[in-house]
Amino acid sequence: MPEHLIPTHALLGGWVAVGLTLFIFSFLYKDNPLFKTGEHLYVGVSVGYSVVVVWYEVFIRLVWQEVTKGNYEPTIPVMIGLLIWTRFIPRIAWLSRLAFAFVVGFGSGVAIPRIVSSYILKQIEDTVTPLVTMGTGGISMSFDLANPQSGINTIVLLVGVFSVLFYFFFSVEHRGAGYVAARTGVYFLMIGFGASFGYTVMSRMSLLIGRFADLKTFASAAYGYATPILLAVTVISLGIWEKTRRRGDEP
Amino acid sequence: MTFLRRQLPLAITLIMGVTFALQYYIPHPISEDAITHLSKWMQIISGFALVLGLASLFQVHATKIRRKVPGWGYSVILYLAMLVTVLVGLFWSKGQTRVDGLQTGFGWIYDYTMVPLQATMFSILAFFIASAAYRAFRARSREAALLLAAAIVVMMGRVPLGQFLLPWTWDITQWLLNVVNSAARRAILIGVSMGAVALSVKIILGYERSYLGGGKDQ
Amino acid sequence: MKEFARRMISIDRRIIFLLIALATLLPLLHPFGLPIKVSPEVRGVFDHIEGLPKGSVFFLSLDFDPSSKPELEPQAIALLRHAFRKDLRVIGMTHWLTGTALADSIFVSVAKEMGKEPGKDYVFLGWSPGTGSLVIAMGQDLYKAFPTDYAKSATLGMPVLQGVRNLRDVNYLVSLAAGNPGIEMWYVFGKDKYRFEMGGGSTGVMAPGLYPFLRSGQINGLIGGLQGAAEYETLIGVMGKAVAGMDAQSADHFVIISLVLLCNVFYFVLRGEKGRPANA
Amino acid sequence: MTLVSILLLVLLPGAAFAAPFPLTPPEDVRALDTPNDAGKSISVVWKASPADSKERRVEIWMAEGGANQAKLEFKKITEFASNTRYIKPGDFPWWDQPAPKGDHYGKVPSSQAFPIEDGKPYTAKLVMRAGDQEVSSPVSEAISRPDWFNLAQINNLAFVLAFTGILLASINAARRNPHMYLRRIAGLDAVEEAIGRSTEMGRPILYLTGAGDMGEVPTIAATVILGEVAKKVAHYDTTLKIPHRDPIVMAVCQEVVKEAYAEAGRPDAYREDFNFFITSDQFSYTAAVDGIMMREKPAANFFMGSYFAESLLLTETGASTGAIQIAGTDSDHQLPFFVTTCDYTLIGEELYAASAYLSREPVLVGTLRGQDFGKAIIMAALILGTALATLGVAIQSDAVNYVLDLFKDFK
Repeated sequence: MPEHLIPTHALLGGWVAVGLTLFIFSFLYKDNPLFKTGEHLYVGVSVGYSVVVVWYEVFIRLVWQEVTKGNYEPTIPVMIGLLIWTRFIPRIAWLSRLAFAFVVGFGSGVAIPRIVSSYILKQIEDTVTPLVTMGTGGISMSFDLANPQSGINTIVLLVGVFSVLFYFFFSVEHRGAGYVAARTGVYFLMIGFGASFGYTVMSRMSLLIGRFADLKTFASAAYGYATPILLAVTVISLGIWEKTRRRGDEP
Repeated sequence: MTFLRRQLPLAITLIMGVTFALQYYIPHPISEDAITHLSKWMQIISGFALVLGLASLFQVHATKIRRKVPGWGYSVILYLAMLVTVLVGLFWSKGQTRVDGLQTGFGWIYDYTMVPLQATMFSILAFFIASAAYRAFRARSREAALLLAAAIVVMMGRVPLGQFLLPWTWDITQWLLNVVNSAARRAILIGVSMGAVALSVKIILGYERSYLGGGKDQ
Repeated sequence: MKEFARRMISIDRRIIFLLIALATLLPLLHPFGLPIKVSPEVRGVFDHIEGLPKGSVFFLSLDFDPSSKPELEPQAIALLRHAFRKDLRVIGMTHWLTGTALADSIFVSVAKEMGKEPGKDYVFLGWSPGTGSLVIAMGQDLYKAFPTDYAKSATLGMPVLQGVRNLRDVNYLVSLAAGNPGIEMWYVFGKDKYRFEMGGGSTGVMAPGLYPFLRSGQINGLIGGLQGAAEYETLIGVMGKAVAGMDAQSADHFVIISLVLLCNVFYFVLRGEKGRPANA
Repeated sequence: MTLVSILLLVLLPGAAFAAPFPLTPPEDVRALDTPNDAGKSISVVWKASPADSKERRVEIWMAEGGANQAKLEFKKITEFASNTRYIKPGDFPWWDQPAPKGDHYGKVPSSQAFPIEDGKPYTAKLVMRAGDQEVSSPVSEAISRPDWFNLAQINNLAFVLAFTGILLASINAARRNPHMYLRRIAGLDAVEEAIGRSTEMGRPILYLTGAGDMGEVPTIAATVILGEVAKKVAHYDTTLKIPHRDPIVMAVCQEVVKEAYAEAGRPDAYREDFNFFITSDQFSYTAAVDGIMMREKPAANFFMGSYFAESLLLTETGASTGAIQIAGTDSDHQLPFFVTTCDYTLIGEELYAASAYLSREPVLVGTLRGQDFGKAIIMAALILGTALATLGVAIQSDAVNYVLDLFKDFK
């Protein structure tokens, strides 16, 4: 592939990206200065990025542009926002409490009915469904496990929700029937966690695949073999660091 | 003074909380207007709150550099990275990562440092999962055994090779996710939500005050 | 036997690191291309978009940042390709500050590929703070919440937003989420009140927790992780990064499953001994 | 879901034999102010008919002005198949429904083509059309008004108020009697065993308080449990190691441990260096703690509080050193890893319950109790509701909705 296809800034970018990726991967060997550098660079850049975005999106877009248009409403939240910042000045730091009270009060109030609606009532509503259906042949119950809405699955769901709720019920001893219910709850929980476990493994592997796919791209001739060259450099650096460190440790 | 410091914040929380909890049940335009304005305000206020978080990070590393604690050099790196990003972002690229389809300096920093760093940070967990799979994921109890069995079925059922070798894992995975997992998750959701409602109620009524933090006389 | 088990269980973990690296790398270099089966969850989202008439308003919220790029970027690309192919009007945004530029570049690159113009066929609003409050603000008045888009053009009067006053005028909304703020937040503060139809896509980590919402119809479809993205790519017939990664994913899962099984075999062999299998 | 299909089944024979029915206008047409809205909208309800079918279409026509006005200019607003827009169970609660379930309901919001203002009368009529034939219904008038309360959501409000009442009552009860009954958390017995084993082996105990700061519930729970652990450790001569990543949490933990030693009567055995600060960086902290585990081989590792991706790295190393590991967290994304790598795990709310059980702090105990009441109500609703819903299908009765609607989410 002709090299001139990749502009200089992208070429440089590719090398930087590969280098930083390998810095982070070096943690697999052990915690080391290359990794720490990468980690701190990451925090620094993301804080810097956030500052710039907040500046433009909040202070310019939502406040300054509105005020210059003659809409002075944003000055009220700006005042409250400034109160939050009094936290930096110990003598009047208590003023920030007024702002927090405002924000937290609003947040809590807004949350209550919405949580009840979406996370409690709606969930009960969907769990409480008839186990049987009325068809032409009279009442029947579906035992089709493949259909999540079938009668048998409705029972499984009901038993599951009930027993897990019971497991987290602290006012009675788990004895007798309670023991059975709580154990059932634990088994449901464990299968649920198992599914999460499988999915989390899947997720992490996907991330690795994504990184390797990028490294593969940058390993091409068009990028000047960035990946293999920088890999060698990283390994050698780690070797040197290990040597100097040992020497430093011994005396 | 104590009124201003102690009772007034609690009163504000109470009024705001009750008002905006009730707002939900009131469809009248006046109530709609109130939430429209307030939500817009909150948008701006959260911008200020974000700065608070960033600033505290700033402080932590400033202290490290000042006291020259071991590893303070990394804090310097952090500062430099931040400074360069802010300067490039504010003064050179004017907050734009792209102008007329062309990458700006700010965009370059984002694409070639932040993206690979952040993406790689969590991809190393893949390696640790592998090593933990070999050394730590043991069926040490009946519960753990059940968990691992479910996990293995899901791991098989969710990838093409598993579906190809053992097609039944697909069906079982679907059932586990849609029925058993849904049940467990739903119960957890209901439980956690009750906790969240209880916390909100306690905040509004002044039983819970840790969010006020800061300053003395707590 | 026990001696062997003891020695096996205490091998250097870097050997396992190497194993997983190879299992990822080799299929990427030499894919074997297994067929991908589509689940009803993913089909839910696809079918809904497929059924939308031309010019419908499709809202795509990319609620993630670069740390979940490998999983959610392919989902976003596949959804956008589908929406643009169906000539929907697309509105994009993100609730994740550090994901803003990434979300923008996804929109720009897919739009370019499909010959779509900003302002006319789609708009990327960018990021704004507030999460739940922001959704309420958009539900009441989109133009107050986002006076300008990410490229700093005024949103009011944009051809793509014609007839759109607030979230009530959105026909379908999909949130691709790596955590909170994401799908649940969009439901609680958005769909619950403003009544648009909604679907979701998420990282694998999040996906199992979203099934209660899928069951109750609070979301009408769910794209889970890279596998979900691969299924969507299969549905629209344009293979991308997700399908390309599935072979490596298969290999990785098999390595992990084998490791877990081995680990437990050794554990049971050693369990009879006094104390626990110690010392790595 | 199923009720809908039953409804359709009942109505389907009608649809199948639609042709023989003569074309009649929709019956009992009634215009009304759309319930529970912000105004600027009128709704129309009418009776379902066995003649409703896909081929017969209903059109809503609206006009400005009252029904008795001399000249009304009707405009066609919308049209749809006559066998759609039924009121289904779940659309409206029984205490606030514009028409019985099974009837038709159509909403006409204000639009550019037909703006609706509050306080002015509007008149509606329905036209039934089949092919080129059409018949019109009598007209009906309504005035749109914004509403001050959404009656459909009164069950939501009732739930909030009842739960608040229960919560406050429980907290007050707990203030009077902080030792009210809570079941013993099984995981706490494991704590005892772990400490005993450490003493036997003469190795230290490692205790982590998680990634959160002092404002987070799981971190607070972690410090409460630390107090209990420290009290037990103080009785033996075992070393505690508590590495920190947040200076404020460290300061709190120092106090907690000191107090626990004093309470156990061993203030002399307390050492300031039980608690020590490492770093706030996630992975560097993890690497350092892993180092401690490898070098000092603690006999027991405790992981309490909130955790992120580092959980796996910590517990894996701990498992490989053969330590007893006990975890307690509400970070649900990490729970699967804790369960498989630790000997005992306090799952989610169990962590809060453990801290309430140990501290006997009235607000904690009362909250736990209040939530238990709430859960009991929900569990009862689940069982009774399913039984009733099933019964409703079996005896073909809508009467069960009087109870079922109480636990539905209406808009």
